[in-house]
Amino acid sequence: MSEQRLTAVWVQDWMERAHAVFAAERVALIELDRAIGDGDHGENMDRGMTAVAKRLAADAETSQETPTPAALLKTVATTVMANVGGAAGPLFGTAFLRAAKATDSVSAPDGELDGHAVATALEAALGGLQSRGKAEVGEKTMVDAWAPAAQAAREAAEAGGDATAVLAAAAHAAEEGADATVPMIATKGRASYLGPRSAGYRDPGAVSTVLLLRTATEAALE
Amino acid sequence: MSEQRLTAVWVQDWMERAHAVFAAERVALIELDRAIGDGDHGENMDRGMTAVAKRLAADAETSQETPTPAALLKTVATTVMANVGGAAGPLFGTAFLRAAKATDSVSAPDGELDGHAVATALEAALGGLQSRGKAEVGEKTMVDAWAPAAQAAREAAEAGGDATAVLAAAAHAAEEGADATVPMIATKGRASYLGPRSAGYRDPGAVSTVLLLRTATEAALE
Amino acid sequence: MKKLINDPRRVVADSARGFGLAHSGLVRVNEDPLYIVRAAGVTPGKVGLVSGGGSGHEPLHAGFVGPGMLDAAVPGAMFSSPPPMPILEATRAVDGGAGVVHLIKNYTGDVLNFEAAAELAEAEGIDTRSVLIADDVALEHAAGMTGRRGVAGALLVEKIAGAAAEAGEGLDTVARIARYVAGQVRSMGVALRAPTVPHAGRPSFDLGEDEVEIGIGIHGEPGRERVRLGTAAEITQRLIVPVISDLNLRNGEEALLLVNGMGGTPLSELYVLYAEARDLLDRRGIRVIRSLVGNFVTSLEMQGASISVLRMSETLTRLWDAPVDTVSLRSPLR
Amino acid sequence: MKKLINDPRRVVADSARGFGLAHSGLVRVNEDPLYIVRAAGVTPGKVGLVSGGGSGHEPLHAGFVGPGMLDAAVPGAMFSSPPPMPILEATRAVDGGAGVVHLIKNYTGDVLNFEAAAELAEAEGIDTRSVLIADDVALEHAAGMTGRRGVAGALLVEKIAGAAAEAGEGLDTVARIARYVAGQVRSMGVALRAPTVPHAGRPSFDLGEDEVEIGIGIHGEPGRERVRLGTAAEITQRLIVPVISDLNLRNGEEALLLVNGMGGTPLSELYVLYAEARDLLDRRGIRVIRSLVGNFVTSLEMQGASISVLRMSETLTRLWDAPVDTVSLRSPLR
Ligand SMILES: Nc1ncnc2c1ncn2[C@@H]1O[C@H](COP(=O)(O)OP(=O)(O)O)[C@@H](O)[C@H]1O
Ligand SMILES: Nc1ncnc2c1ncn2[C@@H]1O[C@H](COP(=O)(O)OP(=O)(O)O)[C@@H](O)[C@H]1O
Ligand SMILES: [Mg+2]
Ligand SMILES: [Mg+2]
Ligand SMILES: [Mg+2]
Ligand SMILES: [Mg+2]
Repeated sequence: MSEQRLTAVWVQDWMERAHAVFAAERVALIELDRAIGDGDHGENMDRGMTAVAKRLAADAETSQETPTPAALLKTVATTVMANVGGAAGPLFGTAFLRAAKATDSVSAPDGELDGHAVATALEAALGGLQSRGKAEVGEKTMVDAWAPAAQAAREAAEAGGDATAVLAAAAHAAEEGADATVPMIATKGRASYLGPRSAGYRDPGAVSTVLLLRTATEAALE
Repeated sequence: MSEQRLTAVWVQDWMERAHAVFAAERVALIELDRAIGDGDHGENMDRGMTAVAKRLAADAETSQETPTPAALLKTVATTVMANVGGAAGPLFGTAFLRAAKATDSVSAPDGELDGHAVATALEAALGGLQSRGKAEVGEKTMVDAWAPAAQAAREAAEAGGDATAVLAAAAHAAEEGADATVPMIATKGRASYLGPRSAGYRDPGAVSTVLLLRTATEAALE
Repeated sequence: MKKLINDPRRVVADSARGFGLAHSGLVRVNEDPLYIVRAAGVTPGKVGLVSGGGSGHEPLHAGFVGPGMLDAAVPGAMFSSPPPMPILEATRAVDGGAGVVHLIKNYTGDVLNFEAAAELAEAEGIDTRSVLIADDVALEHAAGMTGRRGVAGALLVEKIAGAAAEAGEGLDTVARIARYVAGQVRSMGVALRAPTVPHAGRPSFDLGEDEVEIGIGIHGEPGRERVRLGTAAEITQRLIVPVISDLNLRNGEEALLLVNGMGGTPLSELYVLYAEARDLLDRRGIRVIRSLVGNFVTSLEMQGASISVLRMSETLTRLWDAPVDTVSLRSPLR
Repeated sequence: MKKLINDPRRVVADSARGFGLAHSGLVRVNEDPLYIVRAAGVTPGKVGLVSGGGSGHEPLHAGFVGPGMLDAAVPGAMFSSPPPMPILEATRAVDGGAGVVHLIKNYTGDVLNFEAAAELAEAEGIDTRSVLIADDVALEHAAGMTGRRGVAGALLVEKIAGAAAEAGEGLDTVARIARYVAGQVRSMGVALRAPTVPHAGRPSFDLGEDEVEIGIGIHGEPGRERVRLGTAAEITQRLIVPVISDLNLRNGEEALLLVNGMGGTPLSELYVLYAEARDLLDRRGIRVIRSLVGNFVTSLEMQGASISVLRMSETLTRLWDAPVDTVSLRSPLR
């Protein structure tokens, strides 16, 4: 049993890393979206994560007390919602919002997160984006990364993994889930317009999910 | 002193040849005009000469008596004027019209043309297109082919050349005149917009003049 | 990439500023968050009409803000739905107490962002209704799928719903009319050359020198099939036959015919298509009683066009003929 | 070449037919020889206004036929002036006994063909006046040269002369006003990508991936210089500074600003240019009191734009604001 707990510093570190990664992967994500969508996904995510990083940095400057992870995740949620646009904006925004709400109720009294809390947060995120987007597994969307990620996170937590281990399991499962979207024929989102021609490409939103979970893990490893 | 006289058959033969030549040179003339104009000269001339050939053929079918060369040239003039469009339409149209009028007064009683009559016709054509277009020699227009052609025609006639010889001299001079347009900087017509950049290309209207005079010569040789 | 812009990320903002300056008698541009409303302000007691979506489809929607049509337009980033906040603020700005109708082209992003905005508006006590526009027959309907896209038909819904709102109809009636129009219009498009989204920097898709994409979307999303470029008559046939068969339009019925340019097609070609479409409808006994030809719902500089047919009725004709005064559509329409 | 056409040689005819079918309430198309007149027919006692020229610049001129603007438009082949006969027939068709003004863009072909038509019309007893439009400052004036081209300024001359004719002014007055407007407007354009003339089958000129042609004509004729594509602000500066200095427009004067698309430029980019132009004029104290932004005088699908400035006066403003009802320009203009 690990004692590791994730704090607000983890959220800040996570978002800085995510900001850097989405800037670096901007063009690659645009290319993925260009293949089966409208080519803006990298631009949307880059714009959104830039706004998030800026907002968190500004908040850190001005605020006196240390925030809870949940409070920061809520700020991330509204900033993503307000700046990403497209389909990804409300989907990731809702995911962050539900994660924030969930951690608020399951985290330790100081607001810090253990493995179980992380798993709960990821499950809530998945629930949120499914309630918005109405997609099931197998429709070639970000759900195909989030769903296995949430499940792997729960399993890791049940097995006694600490927060980092839980995130690592989630990121790994998301990666497999994103790869699994390649042969799928999309039935939700813009890629669905392609019908059978959507097969053969990874879903951009699923890849972004991987990037988010991977940076979350890296931040937790620090 | 030659006895050769040009008849209505010559005009018909000339126009059939011109029709064929402008169809064949359509793209080349478009390319010339594309370089220093708007790329339609070949299209304009081809459209016009097709209309002329059609009109002369139709007239030949229906009319009972043999027309004079002057009458045919007048039909050519109005058909060119009505179908070529652009700058070349009214210019060549006026040239043919004045040539028709001039031959009417200088040709033999039966309307047939000797060398002198041909030279007079070419001078009249030049006068016509200069009165319309206001261009002088050296402005990189069809005048740079017509002017030496008319002069060479007159010299050949004075030297006793027959109609074919006069036309051949005119065509040859026109060719040299067209070549001489290459280094010129245009000051009239669309090419003038290019200023110094118009140098280095043959003027399309001058090249069309060569084609007209060359086919006239070939028809006379028959 | 060759564009008359200052910075790929500033195009939408710069352009909106120019739009506001050029048409200050008709519209007011709120720069942050970005939305466009009528210069005359809110009309008390009138149902407000808001539309929006990704930019790059100009004049849609900002060009259709004004008396007789929209009250507000909310432009997102290029080809990206705007987030909920500007939609919410535009909704607030045009609520004259009679509620607000959201006209939404059926794209996941637009649907989700408008949905979120509507929830927030309702929470503030603004009555809202949402109308989905999904007129693109390139895609088949199927339960559980994202479904058909909203394309050029949006313009017709905006005009006719706008006339109903202007005439003082209530919230539910305006929404019902808008839904009715959305249900009576079908469209299909073709692309000859892809647009280039400023932030992407290169064409959205690649087409061979003699290939066209039939059933193209307005973001360069692919459609039904790639075929060899044929004559205007052949292309028209491929576009309009699915439209009228999906609409089940029959001999003797009346229709509005819209030939819409995608931005990079000469107007002369749109009229060539119009003539072909008209011939085809004539042959089938469908009476075209109203027409519109031009670049209205575009896809940046995409070369291509779409054909839309709206089944007309007496009511729709009356509403279509009602006065409209916007930057890009002005009565009399004929 | 990728075009929505049936046959390169039939584009103009097919397109005109579609135009007539789509707008039968407003115009009538005479197919042979080809010209377009108002559906309402000739107005007795009113001065007739005829314009025309090569096709490929749509909506110019046919889109501007209607009350308050032109009486007839005469489209030639693509980029080629029409011959005298259709001009003559259009002139006959619109002569209401008060004479006819020919509005001619200054191209050798147009000048010569309209000149021939006017001679024939005069011979028939129709009083005619010719007005040359030569607003393109890309070229320098010089005695004995063909001189400046007529470009987007044509639209402004047509609108204002149209208002004067509609108001019942006599032949000489309408011609004088048209000449006055032609003398107070200057324009300059830029091309980013060449158009393809249907019968030529390939682009009219070649530009490098980062080159633009400053001072482009509307037939793809070259202009002043080729430079690297800069920002919209830089391009605007290059276009508008020669325009206002040639016009000698000073601090405190009033102007109309027209940003005209060449056919293949997204509307959003035109508004970006508009914003830049407006800033520049503002800084110089020139008051833009009227504006127009859109694709009005195009060059097929050429990517590019032009900026025109018209020095305004009370009379011109009044005539500009007068009602107009054409397919492509409809009041209120704002
Ligand atoms: N209904 C949906 N449920 C879950 N995810 C979806 C849904 N629709 C689209 N997505 C995700 O959104 C991604 C595209 O986002 P983005 O390109 O930013 O927005 P847009 O499609 O509006 O351009 C897709 O790759 C997919 O993962
Ligand atoms: N003022 C003029 N006088 C004589 N010839 C002229 C004049 N202006 C133009 N041309 C001739 O017209 C030719 C171009 O004809 P064309 O391409 O058919 O018409 P446009 O220039 O209207 O497109 C030029 O090559 C030139 O020879
Ligand atoms: Mg996308
Ligand atoms: Mg030419
Ligand atoms: Mg998008
Ligand atoms: Mg020409």
